[in-house]
Parts: sequence; structure tokens; C-alpha cells
Amino acid sequence: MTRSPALSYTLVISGAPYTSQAPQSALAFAKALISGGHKLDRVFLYGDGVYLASSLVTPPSDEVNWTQLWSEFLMQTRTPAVACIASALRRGILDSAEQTRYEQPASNIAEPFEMAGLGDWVEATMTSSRILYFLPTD
Amino acid sequence: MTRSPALSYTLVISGAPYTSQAPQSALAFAKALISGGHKLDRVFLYGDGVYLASSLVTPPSDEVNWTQLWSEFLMQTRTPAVACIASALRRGILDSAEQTRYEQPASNIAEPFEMAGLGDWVEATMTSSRILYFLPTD
Amino acid sequence: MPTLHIINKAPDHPRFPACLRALAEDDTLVLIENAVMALVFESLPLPPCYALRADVNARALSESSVTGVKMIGYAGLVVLTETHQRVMNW
Amino acid sequence: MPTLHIINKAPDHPRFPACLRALAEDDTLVLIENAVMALVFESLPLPPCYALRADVNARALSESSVTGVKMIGYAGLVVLTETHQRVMNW
Amino acid sequence: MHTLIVIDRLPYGDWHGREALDMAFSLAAFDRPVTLLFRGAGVNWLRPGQSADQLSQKSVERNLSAATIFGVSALLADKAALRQYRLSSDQLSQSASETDLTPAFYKQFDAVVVL
Amino acid sequence: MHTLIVIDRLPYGDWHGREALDMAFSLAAFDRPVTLLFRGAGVNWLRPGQSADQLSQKSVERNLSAATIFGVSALLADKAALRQYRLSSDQLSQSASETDLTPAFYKQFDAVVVL
Repeated sequence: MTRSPALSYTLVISGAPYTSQAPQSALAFAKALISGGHKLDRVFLYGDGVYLASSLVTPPSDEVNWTQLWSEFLMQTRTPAVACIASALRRGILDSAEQTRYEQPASNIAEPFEMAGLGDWVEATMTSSRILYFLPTD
Repeated sequence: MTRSPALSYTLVISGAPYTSQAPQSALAFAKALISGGHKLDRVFLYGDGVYLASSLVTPPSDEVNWTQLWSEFLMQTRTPAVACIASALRRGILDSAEQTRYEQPASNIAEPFEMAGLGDWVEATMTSSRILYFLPTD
Repeated sequence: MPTLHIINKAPDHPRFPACLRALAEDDTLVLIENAVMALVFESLPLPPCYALRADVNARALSESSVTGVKMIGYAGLVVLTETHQRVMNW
Repeated sequence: MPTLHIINKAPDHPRFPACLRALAEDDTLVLIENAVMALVFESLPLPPCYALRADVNARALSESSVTGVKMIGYAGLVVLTETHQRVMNW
Repeated sequence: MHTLIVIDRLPYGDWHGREALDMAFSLAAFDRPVTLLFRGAGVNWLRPGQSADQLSQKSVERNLSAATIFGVSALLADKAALRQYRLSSDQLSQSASETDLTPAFYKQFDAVVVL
Repeated sequence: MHTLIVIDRLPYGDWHGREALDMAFSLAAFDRPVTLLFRGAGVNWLRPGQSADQLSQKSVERNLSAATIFGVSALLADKAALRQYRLSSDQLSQSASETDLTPAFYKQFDAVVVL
């Protein structure tokens, strides 16, 4: 079977860990697209998806740590990863710049996620061959 | 109209701010029950409700800060408030004890919320006259 | 003993019909949050019930007077919990 | 141009029938996550489609062979996105 | 490339619709063609006279009234849903027009996004 | 005081059911009478042969099998929903019994909780 030429993908995650399967489905898909010879342009966290970027998640030892699995995958594959800043601030996910700006006691964004605006998503719609949305369960 | 004698209430919040109206409906109800001469025994955050206890929430200046409103209300009324520890840890809400125990870089639980287990909820079912659940939207 | 049923789900949510089927003759139903949309939702006949005014006004339904639906405030909701020992949240 | 529709909602979710109504003759439907329950949900007739094996196995539906439903893995889902320029997530 | 942003949830119960609107406004801000569709329960976003202060929320009606000014091409409403929620098209705020949601309808757009 | 904990969502899509189960187990641990009801889509928790490792989740079947051992009085399944999801009661794992969900059914319990 002739496979198509390499495509580029952006994955948007708008469902949170536990409250949805979005982080799990998206990670399995991300790995499969790379094995399929395609490029993962970026991962964009929006809405409740930003909870995936919390560095303080501490699941029980017999449960998976989605934040950690994603961090490892993003760093291994050198994939840019963005948490939408408006979604993140409202939900209590901050980087050190925002921590300073708003005089908050701590920051909690996991490596290698960066904060950015919806402009990054708009750009993705124009530059990636495919853009998929991993949504909340309900 | 004869009002009933003073009742005691426990409010369980299992919906998150923004993702649901639970924090808003529960706060309006809490204020009304106190005005109605009743006692608010405790507020128990469970499941996604624990996100209400994040000290790092930073909404835009033209939006309400539910964590702050709840903190002020709980402290003014001296109402015990608990975030279920299992729900909280998995979702990245930690107090300093858990921060230390799990060697995490920060803690982010808002005053005056404390971590506790479901035993507190079980006790509430046995001691409060009424127990209401403010649920997710979906 | 009458039960107070408080539902916050939209009328097209699967839990809404499940709630209606659980209502006994002497039970009381209160619509809060998205559930107030049932006031104008054709596909689901609504029994006599209460609706939370703040949620009705937000969704612009105050003109949709429906026979058998009474508006209440949060204080009225508290009173309903006083007069019902059993409360079920849906 | 055929569209690939990927749905993750349970069959009793209001968005499920909306998705089915949007399917053109030449479109492709993939059930993932809770949507795989449509394989055994009486009230909603299912057109020919794909279902994600990991979700089918978790929910114990692998024995429920349904005519017209093909199981795929995540690699198969990637292939479907290769052959469809338009993807709609429901 | 013309994008369709779909809102199919009720206003005020959650933030999905507002976040979908932010996406629409961002596309418009970058001069990307975008249309808003209100489908199913989402048609209730177009009901006039929303007063959400008692919920400590801003009325979504206000957010929407800026839509076409900011460059959103059109606001469309699911005809069948309007009937289901007892809304007539002349009642609708924001000069939204009703539309039938056939498969062909969606094919007009290069990308369709719903949260 | 006998509590009914209701699960009416599908397994694996979210954590609500697991958190409802934790509530049931906590009541049982404190020797409080508790019954579990699987209603609507929730009946699918009782389907035998669940294998969730590919989702990196533990099978809920295993969680449930401990229920009666830990003191949950009974596991009940919504009869109408079993039909709707093509499950026959002899297929059910966990020796759950089917029940009709009439208003009188719920009145048997002092408290009913669903998440």
C-alpha cells in the first residue's frame, strides 16, 4: 500500500486528565503519527486541557502520571507545546513570568509547556496539514 | 409562616469553576442558608470540585475569582472546608505537607481549605441535617 | 416522605428523563442552572416544579411563563430544603 | 471531498445524533472512547464505521461483532487522517 | 480557508461556548474567514434579554454583538433546534440567520471546530 | 441510614464512577449501609471481560468485584437500561440483580447520591 507523503499535525487537547480520556487518546495518537513517519508540529492545550500542564499532579503510585508521560514525550521528540495563557491563568496554571506579574506565591507549569495565546492556534490552522481536537468526555 | 428550627448543612462541591456553575450556585445557597438562620457545618470539595481550592487561579480583572470569594466567605463565617485529598493530589492541588511528602516544587491550596479523606464526608452524612451536592454541568 | 429533587442538567442530558421518571406524586422538583431550559424545551413535558430565578433570567426565559412553574430565589430554595428531609441532586 | 468524523461522545449524548445527521455518503465515521458504546446501543442505528480497538476492549465489547463496523488501532486512525483532508472532531 | 466554529451547549453552565467564541474572534483578528454556527441547545445563545449578573457572569449577548464588527462573517442558527427550543428566527438577537444542517452545509467549510 | 450510590455514566471516559465507588467503599468501611445502583449507561460497568491496559487504566471490573466483600450490601442494575445496551442479567459480572427504577424504588433509601 502506498503511504501518503509525510504530513504535519497539530494536536489540540481540551479535555483534562481524569475528567476525560483526551490526554490518553492524544498521546497514543501522537506516538502513532510519528511512527507513521509524520511530523508533530505542536501540541496546544486549551480550556480544561491546560490542567495537563500542572507540575503538581501527584497520582497514586499505581496510576499513570499523564503530565509526566507527556513531558517526557514532548522532550524526547522536541515537540513545541503550548498552554493557552487565558485558559491557564483562570484555572490556576502559571509559569514564573505570570507568577511574578500577578504576585502569586508559586508557579506550576510543567516542562516543556510554554504559555502563549490563541494566535499560536490560528497559526497552526494555517500551517499544519492536519489539526485534531481531543475533547472532553461530555 | 412558621420557619423550621435551625438545620445544619454540609455542601459538597464536585464541579470546577468555569467548567460548571457549582462554585457559584453553592456560594449563593450557602449565603442564603446562613441568612435563613441555619448552620453551615462544612464545605467538602470532591472530584473536580477541588480545583476551587487552587491558590494560583488568576482570572482576568473583569471576571470573578471564585476561590477568593469562597475563601473570604469561609473565613468570615468560620466554616470548616475540606478538599478530598485523593481528588486533590491527582489534580495537582497540594498543601505544604503533601508538597514535602512527595518532594514537589510548590504547594497551592488556598486558605482556609484543608486536605482530608472521604471519612469527613461519611461523618457529614451522619451529623448534618441536610447534605447537598453541587454537581458538574454535564 | 416527600423528596426534593434538584436538577442542574440541560433537558437534553440523559439524566433529565431519568430524574422525571423518579418523581413520586408528592415529590418536589427544582430546576437550577442549565435545567431551567426545560421551560422551553418541546421534546420533554415538564411536571409542576420550581425554577431558580437567577438561572432563568440569565438565559432570558423570564417571559416564558409556563403553567405550573414557580420562580424562586436562593432563599426559596433553602426553604424547600427545610420542608423536605430527603434531597436528591441530579 | 470526503470528511473523516471522529466522535468520542457516548451514544446518549445529544451530539451523537447531530454527528450522524452530518454524515455525507462518502464520509467516514470513527468511534473512539465512550462512542464505541454505540456498537450495542439499541436506540441509535449505526451506519458503517470504524471503532478504536483499545476503547472497545476496555468496555468489553469485542465480542459484539456488528456488521459494518471495523476495528482499528491508533495506527489505523492515523492512516484515516492521511486519506481525509477534512477532519471533524465531535 | 473558511472555518466554522460551532457552539452547541447552553450559555452560562460552562465555559466551552465562551472559549469557542474566543477562537472565532482570534481567527477574525488575524483576518481569517470564520462563521459561527449555533446548533442544538446552542441556539439559546441568541435569545434576547439575557441578564446574568446574578450568576456573576457577563451576558454572552454582549460578547456576541461584537462578532460581526470584529470580522466574523456570519452567525447561523440550526433551524430544527430553533423549533425545539420555541425560538422564532425574528426573535433572534445578533441578526443571525437560520439554516438547515445537512451534510452539504458542513462541506462549505474547510475546517469545522466544536469544543 | 441506608445510602444509595448511583453510577450512570460509562466506565473509562471519566473518573466520576470511580469517585462514586470510593464514596460507596468509604461508607462500607465505616459500617454504614450502602447499595450501588448502575443506571442508564452505567449498566456497562457490569459487562464482563473488560481489558483496559491499552488505555493505561485499571479495569473497573476488578474494583467492583471487591464491593460486597468490603461491605456494600448489594449491586443493582437498571432493568430498562440492560435492554437498551443489549445486556442480559445472566451476563452480568459481580452478581448484580436487575431492578425497575420506580419512584418507590428510590424511597427505600435515606440518601441517594450521584456524581
